[in-house]
Amino acid sequence: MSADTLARPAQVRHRVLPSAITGQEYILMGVIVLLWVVLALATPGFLEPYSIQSLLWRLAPIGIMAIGMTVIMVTAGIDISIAAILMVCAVTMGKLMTEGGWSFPAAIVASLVMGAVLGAVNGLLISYGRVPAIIITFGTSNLFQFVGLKIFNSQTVNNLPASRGVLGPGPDGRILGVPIAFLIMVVLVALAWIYLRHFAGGRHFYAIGDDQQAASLAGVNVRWRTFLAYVVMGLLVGLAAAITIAGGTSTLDQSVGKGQELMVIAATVIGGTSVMGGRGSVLGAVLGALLVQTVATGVTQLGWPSQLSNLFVGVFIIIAVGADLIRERRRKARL
Amino acid sequence: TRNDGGTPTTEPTGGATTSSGGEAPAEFTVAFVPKIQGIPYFEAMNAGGKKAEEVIPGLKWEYQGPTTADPAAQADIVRSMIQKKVDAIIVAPNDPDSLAPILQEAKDAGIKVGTSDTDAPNSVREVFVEQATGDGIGTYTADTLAKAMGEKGTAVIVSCGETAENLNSWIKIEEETFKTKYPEIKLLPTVYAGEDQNKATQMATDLMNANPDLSGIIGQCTTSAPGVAQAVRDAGRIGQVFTVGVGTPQAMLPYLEDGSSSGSILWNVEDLGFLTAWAGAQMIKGEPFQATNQVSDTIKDVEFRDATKELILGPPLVLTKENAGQFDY
Amino acid sequence: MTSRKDTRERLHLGRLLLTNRTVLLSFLLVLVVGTFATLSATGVISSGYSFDYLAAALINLVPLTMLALAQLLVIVSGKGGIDLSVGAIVSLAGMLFGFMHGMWGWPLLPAIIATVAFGALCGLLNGVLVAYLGYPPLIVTLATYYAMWSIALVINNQKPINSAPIQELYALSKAVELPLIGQYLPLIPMGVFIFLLPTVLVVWFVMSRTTYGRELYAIGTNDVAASWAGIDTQRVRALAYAGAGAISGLVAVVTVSQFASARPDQGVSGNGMALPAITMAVLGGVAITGGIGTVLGVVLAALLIVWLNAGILLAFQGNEASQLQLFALGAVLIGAALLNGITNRRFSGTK
Amino acid sequence: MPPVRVTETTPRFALHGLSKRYGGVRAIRNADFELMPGEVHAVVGENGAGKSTMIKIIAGADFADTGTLALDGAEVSIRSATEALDMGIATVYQEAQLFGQLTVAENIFLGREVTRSGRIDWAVQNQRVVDLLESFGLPAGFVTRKVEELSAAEQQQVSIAKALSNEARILILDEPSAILTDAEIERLFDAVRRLAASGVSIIYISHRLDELFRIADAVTVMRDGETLGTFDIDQLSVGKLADMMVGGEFAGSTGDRIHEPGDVKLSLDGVSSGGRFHDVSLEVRGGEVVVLYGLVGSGVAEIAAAAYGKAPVTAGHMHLLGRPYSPRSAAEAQRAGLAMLPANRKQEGMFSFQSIAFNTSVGSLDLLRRWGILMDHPREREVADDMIGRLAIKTPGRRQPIASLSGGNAQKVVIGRQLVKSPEVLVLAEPSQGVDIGAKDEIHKLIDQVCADGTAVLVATSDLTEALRIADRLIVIRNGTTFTEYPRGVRDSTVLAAASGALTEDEEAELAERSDDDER
Ligand SMILES: Nc1ncnc2c1ncn2[C@@H]1O[C@H](COP(=O)(O)OP(=O)(O)OP(=O)(O)O)[C@@H](O)[C@H]1O
Ligand SMILES: Nc1ncnc2c1ncn2[C@@H]1O[C@H](COP(=O)(O)OP(=O)(O)OP(=O)(O)O)[C@@H](O)[C@H]1O
Ligand SMILES: [Mg+2]
Ligand SMILES: [Mg+2]
Repeated sequence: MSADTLARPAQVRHRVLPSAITGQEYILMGVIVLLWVVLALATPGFLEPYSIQSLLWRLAPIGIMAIGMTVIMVTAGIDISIAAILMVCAVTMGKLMTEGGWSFPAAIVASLVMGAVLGAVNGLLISYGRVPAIIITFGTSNLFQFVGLKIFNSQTVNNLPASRGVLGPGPDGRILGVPIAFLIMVVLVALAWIYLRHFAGGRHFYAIGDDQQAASLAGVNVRWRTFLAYVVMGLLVGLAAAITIAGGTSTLDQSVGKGQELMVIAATVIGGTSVMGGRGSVLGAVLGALLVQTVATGVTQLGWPSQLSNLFVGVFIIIAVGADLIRERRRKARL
Repeated sequence: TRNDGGTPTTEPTGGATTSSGGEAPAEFTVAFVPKIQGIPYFEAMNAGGKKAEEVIPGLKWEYQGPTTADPAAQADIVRSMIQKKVDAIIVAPNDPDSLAPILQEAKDAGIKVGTSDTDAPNSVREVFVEQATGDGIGTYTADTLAKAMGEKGTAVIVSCGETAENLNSWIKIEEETFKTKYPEIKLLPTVYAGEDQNKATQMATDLMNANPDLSGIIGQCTTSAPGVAQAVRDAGRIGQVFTVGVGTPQAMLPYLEDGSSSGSILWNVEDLGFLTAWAGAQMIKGEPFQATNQVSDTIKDVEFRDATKELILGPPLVLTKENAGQFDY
Repeated sequence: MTSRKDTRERLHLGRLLLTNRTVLLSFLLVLVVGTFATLSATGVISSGYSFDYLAAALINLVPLTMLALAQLLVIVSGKGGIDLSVGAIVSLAGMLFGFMHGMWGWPLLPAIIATVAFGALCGLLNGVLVAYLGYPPLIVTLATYYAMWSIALVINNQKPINSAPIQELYALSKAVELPLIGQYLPLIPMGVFIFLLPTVLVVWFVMSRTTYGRELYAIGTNDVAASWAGIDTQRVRALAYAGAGAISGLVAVVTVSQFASARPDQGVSGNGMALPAITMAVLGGVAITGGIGTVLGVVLAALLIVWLNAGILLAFQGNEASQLQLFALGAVLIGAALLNGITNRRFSGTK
Repeated sequence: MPPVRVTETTPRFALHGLSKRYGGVRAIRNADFELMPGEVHAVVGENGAGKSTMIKIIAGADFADTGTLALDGAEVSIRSATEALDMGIATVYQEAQLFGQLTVAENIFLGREVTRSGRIDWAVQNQRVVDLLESFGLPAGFVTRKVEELSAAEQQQVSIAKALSNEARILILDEPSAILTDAEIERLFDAVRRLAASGVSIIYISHRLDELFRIADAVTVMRDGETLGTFDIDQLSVGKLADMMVGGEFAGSTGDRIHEPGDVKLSLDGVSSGGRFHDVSLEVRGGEVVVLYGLVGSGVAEIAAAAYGKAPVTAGHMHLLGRPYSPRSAAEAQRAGLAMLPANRKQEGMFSFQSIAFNTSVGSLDLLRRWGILMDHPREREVADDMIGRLAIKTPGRRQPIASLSGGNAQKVVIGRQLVKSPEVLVLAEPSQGVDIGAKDEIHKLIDQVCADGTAVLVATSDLTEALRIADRLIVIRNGTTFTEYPRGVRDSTVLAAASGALTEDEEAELAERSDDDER
């Protein structure tokens, strides 16, 4: 550290934190842009408005859940049960709207509450039971599925009201041509980004994932924060459930949400969040989600077998995390 | 919810001991194992089976399905049915070949074995209860779509499970029909969305975006039929892109009404359930199927093809916005 | 009045039950089988919960236990060891087996060996990424899960392979009578003898009777200390993943024969095979933090769940049975994990 | 002994009749301590004398069994670290408590961020950190650097800055200088002096006696959990201080041991390892115990690790049994005939929840291997039982988990692991760290035994008593290189003074003379 790197206080005032966008995120943006260019050239319709609109809409539920997953992973946790939570929230909404006559907005509130309650179950067991999150959420995943199936009661929920379209990909769900669901996601990402970066509580999540004991010594309420992370996850899943219902058919069946947990985890780790905790950003997670969705869309639009998209997801995970590992190693070597 | 029926023939329960016809036991159980529980299609079959319970003396109808469309989970259920010593097991296999061995075991245990909805042709099943002939379904979907499209343009089939025997046989007929009857319609390679509505919607959306000239989509199963219609509705291309599918009435009704679905084909699923139960009962009683069978007041003239041991419910039921509302599933 | 010694012994027994997973699982196993058998014998539930049924249900035990043992290897190796890709390896290796035996006409034995070897290779890929390149296991195996799942589906255009040689393989899964004493026992699925028992024995042998097993426990207990003790931690860890892959390859053969067809989605359909396998391992007392876990515990856990599930299917009718299986699995897993957490804190004599 | 200091004003902080037991260990027996406003008060004592325990009690991280605490003359009880902080007592522990992924500024303010309407006010917070860092001569750019990107010394300075940022009235520094360079120490001193001038009282723990004369106003000496007294710094010298610390307790030979050194078994020739140590040359012969003694951070541990292939050698040569030797892993070193006891028992030595037998055999699996793969269990049992007997390990049996043993017994197991193969060269790092006096004695006897069997023993230690007791030759390491060598029987204060640095030539000569006198 030579003397000329001594920054004057004035400069420090401007650059208050490490750069707002990480290397991982720049790489992801580059890859996504590249993919978009390739797809635009290779398929006639990729850049058509509706193609982009539906891509952005699809991004919304995964992106919203990836926010929560990022927070959880930053605290060195994980949540395998989100697919099951999504199912419970969705069927709750569906039943309330069709049988209870609730309006769509009221049902969304119910879904959020349901999500938060299930998240709280996870949070309680993990922070107070002191059992690894992966084990607890494996278990609750089964329990929540049971609850969801019970509510479904072996029937589908039919005739979901058309009012759900406001969060769907269709014309009802757009403002100035942009899907509302996507806008909600953008707002949430921005809020989460600001909170995690600029609020004490947000920074405490990172401190917990970094060194739980030291965080506790520094006066961070580790249990409460851990609990909170899972409750927030549940809330976000509740919202994702509303968007999923909005874009689905007028019939809801019990397969809703299947496989989403691994997709969300994939998006989150592609975005540069470490499963070991202490590191991660919601911006990266959303970019990861966008990458995954772009690949899925691209594969279908190119007319390739749709099952190939998972191969690309796998390869992207290895490359993204590998790039991160290499950067980490370089930095350590520099010391 | 305990099982107080299905006791073996040696210990007849209650007062219903007097045997009515031939050597049939006074009380007997027909077990049906669907591909998956909780979807309207199979739940409607269950409802039909329950109706048969009331009509056919001595019949006990048992319905048990896995929570995921997984052959292994189906095999477990069949195994427990064998153990419960039911008198007949009828399966709608997720994967025809996967269930052949366990069906053999059932037969070895002296249980009558059949398939319904989806066949397992290489198995020891004694009857396949078929909803309609594959011809009937495949030609209807192809013809209806072609008519809506004006007999030209590009079309695609959005199917479900890659290995589903019935869907694949219908697809074969559809491809055949387009090739011979509608040479001006170009058919894109079939895509598979699993038993997942949302995925069917997304794939249909992507295919529409990638192929601006796409004007026809077939939703091959009861989950993809509303899925593809929803995609057309969301894209705001009702009237430009036409869909037909194999869908259940309640699920299809909104789409038939707004025109995003040009037609849906099905059969009376409850009747199929009833017929399945009846077929099980016939097998247990040892009464052979006739060339045409009178099953109930409403299910008449059911054809039995001896060569293939197929029991065919009848011609498919074409759902329109007028009649779809009459069904409660 | 009970003497003081009695009380002490009872306390001791209770403590053993709570702290020793093997004892707890054995107790639960007896409880579950006893309950269902009694209910069945007294006619409360259908009379089928017999030895025959328990024996027939063992067919599920074969792939489940084998994959749980695969998890045992990687979880014991520590550093967040876990393998989400086992189901995908089963799918992919199963397709390969289908090609070799079902389409290219390879004889059975070479085909099985090649399938196992291929599984080991897939596992080794995981292992190298984890041990030598430092990837977190969860991430690596999530990635290879997606990749191999995808390849298995496209490799034969989503079609299963069920040619005659494959269909004949069902003979490998048939229930058989044991020689000599067999007439007094129920028929037991053959897979138990030709696949499961050998795997259990081999894994047990490797874990408890070889120096490699010792090294594996060592790296899982304390990676740093193991390297100070002169153990090649990277090699040992990579081999654990290769072993898990090899077992998955063998499971591919098991499932292909059991279902008489090589399905591209056999390891990933439904909830997939990986999550139940991990659940079984954890329930069997394998510590997710590494270094702890026994073959006996895993086998007992799998047996418990298989017979519990079988009982639930008999006791409950209709859709409820399958739903209750989910509940039972979740409740048992969380219960065992919480109990472990509490008892470890209460009874552990370590500082 | 110089006169104990007398003061009139009320002390900022005082403790009297303090005692603290950890099970059987009496960490503090009867300590008295008074801290005046605005003074820099050093606490010195050998390893294990009770210094850290005393400051932990002051900082609220641990609790006394008996004794009274008084702040500004009023009796207080301190029940938690937070309470201590509220009273204005800030502490920098021996082990840094930092978050690698967070920036320096965040680390310093974690848990008490400067916020404005909920949001962290980075401008204000960073400005305060910049000012703070400046007083340490750290670049302002550090504010936004992640802590994991800093060197260990820089992290240490951040820890100190964090403590200083608390606006404390009492600042406790537990061995802050151990890993700092001279220039960094200089800046630390500047900061300390400035604080003292502004009225903050500072407790300063250090093993580097020389530096105390430049920073401390008063010194309290501790020995075996007792405070010997508090002295004005002007009345002391390094020599006098060292004398008091060891307190006449002669730590010489363990008896009439006469080792006949054999051939050279291990030699290091101008060996360097990155920034860890440099130009180290030494040789160890069969049947002799060579001790490397140095303060924590002097490089002793790293030199031993390099001999075992656990630290890279960037220059120089090593020879083992006459052959060139450059191990790249522990396994290679073992094959060549060298075994090593790691310094950190918990992290590098113990397989906590595994049995004693496991812990004994795990270092020699190749020896216990039959037919290429089999584990020879009977032989393992034999080896374990043999070790339990030979090292007198107090345990119900070999199946006990090692974590259930006391520190001393656990240490014996880990040492036993290194003996299974009967290595040609045995390297022991901190062989008796954290074990009590009885166990220590047994370990030392064991070292003698091993040595008598013809093994070359190299001990790396920062425990002076131990060094003097077991060494045939004692090499002092200072600032990462070999400083001087003493024969057996050297006086303790001589070695201590040499290792803790900055002896004038006169002083060194004087000490050497005195040790000669003692020998006669
Ligand atoms: N938590 C503990 N449990 C048991 N014994 C302890 C504990 N903490 C300290 N001791 C013992 O108390 C005694 C005093 O230890 P302390 O850490 O205070 O010494 P110190 O003077 O700080 O030594 P050093 O110079 O090595 O830091 C030692 O014998 C030590 O082993
Ligand atoms: N953090 C702690 N707080 C309180 N007591 C402790 C703590 N750590 C250890 N002890 C207790 O202090 C006692 C001494 O532990 P230690 O490990 O020093 O063994 P020991 O008696 O010194 O044996 P050895 O002679 O083998 O070193 C034990 O009873 C232990 O339970
Ligand atoms: Mg100390
Ligand atoms: Mg001790």
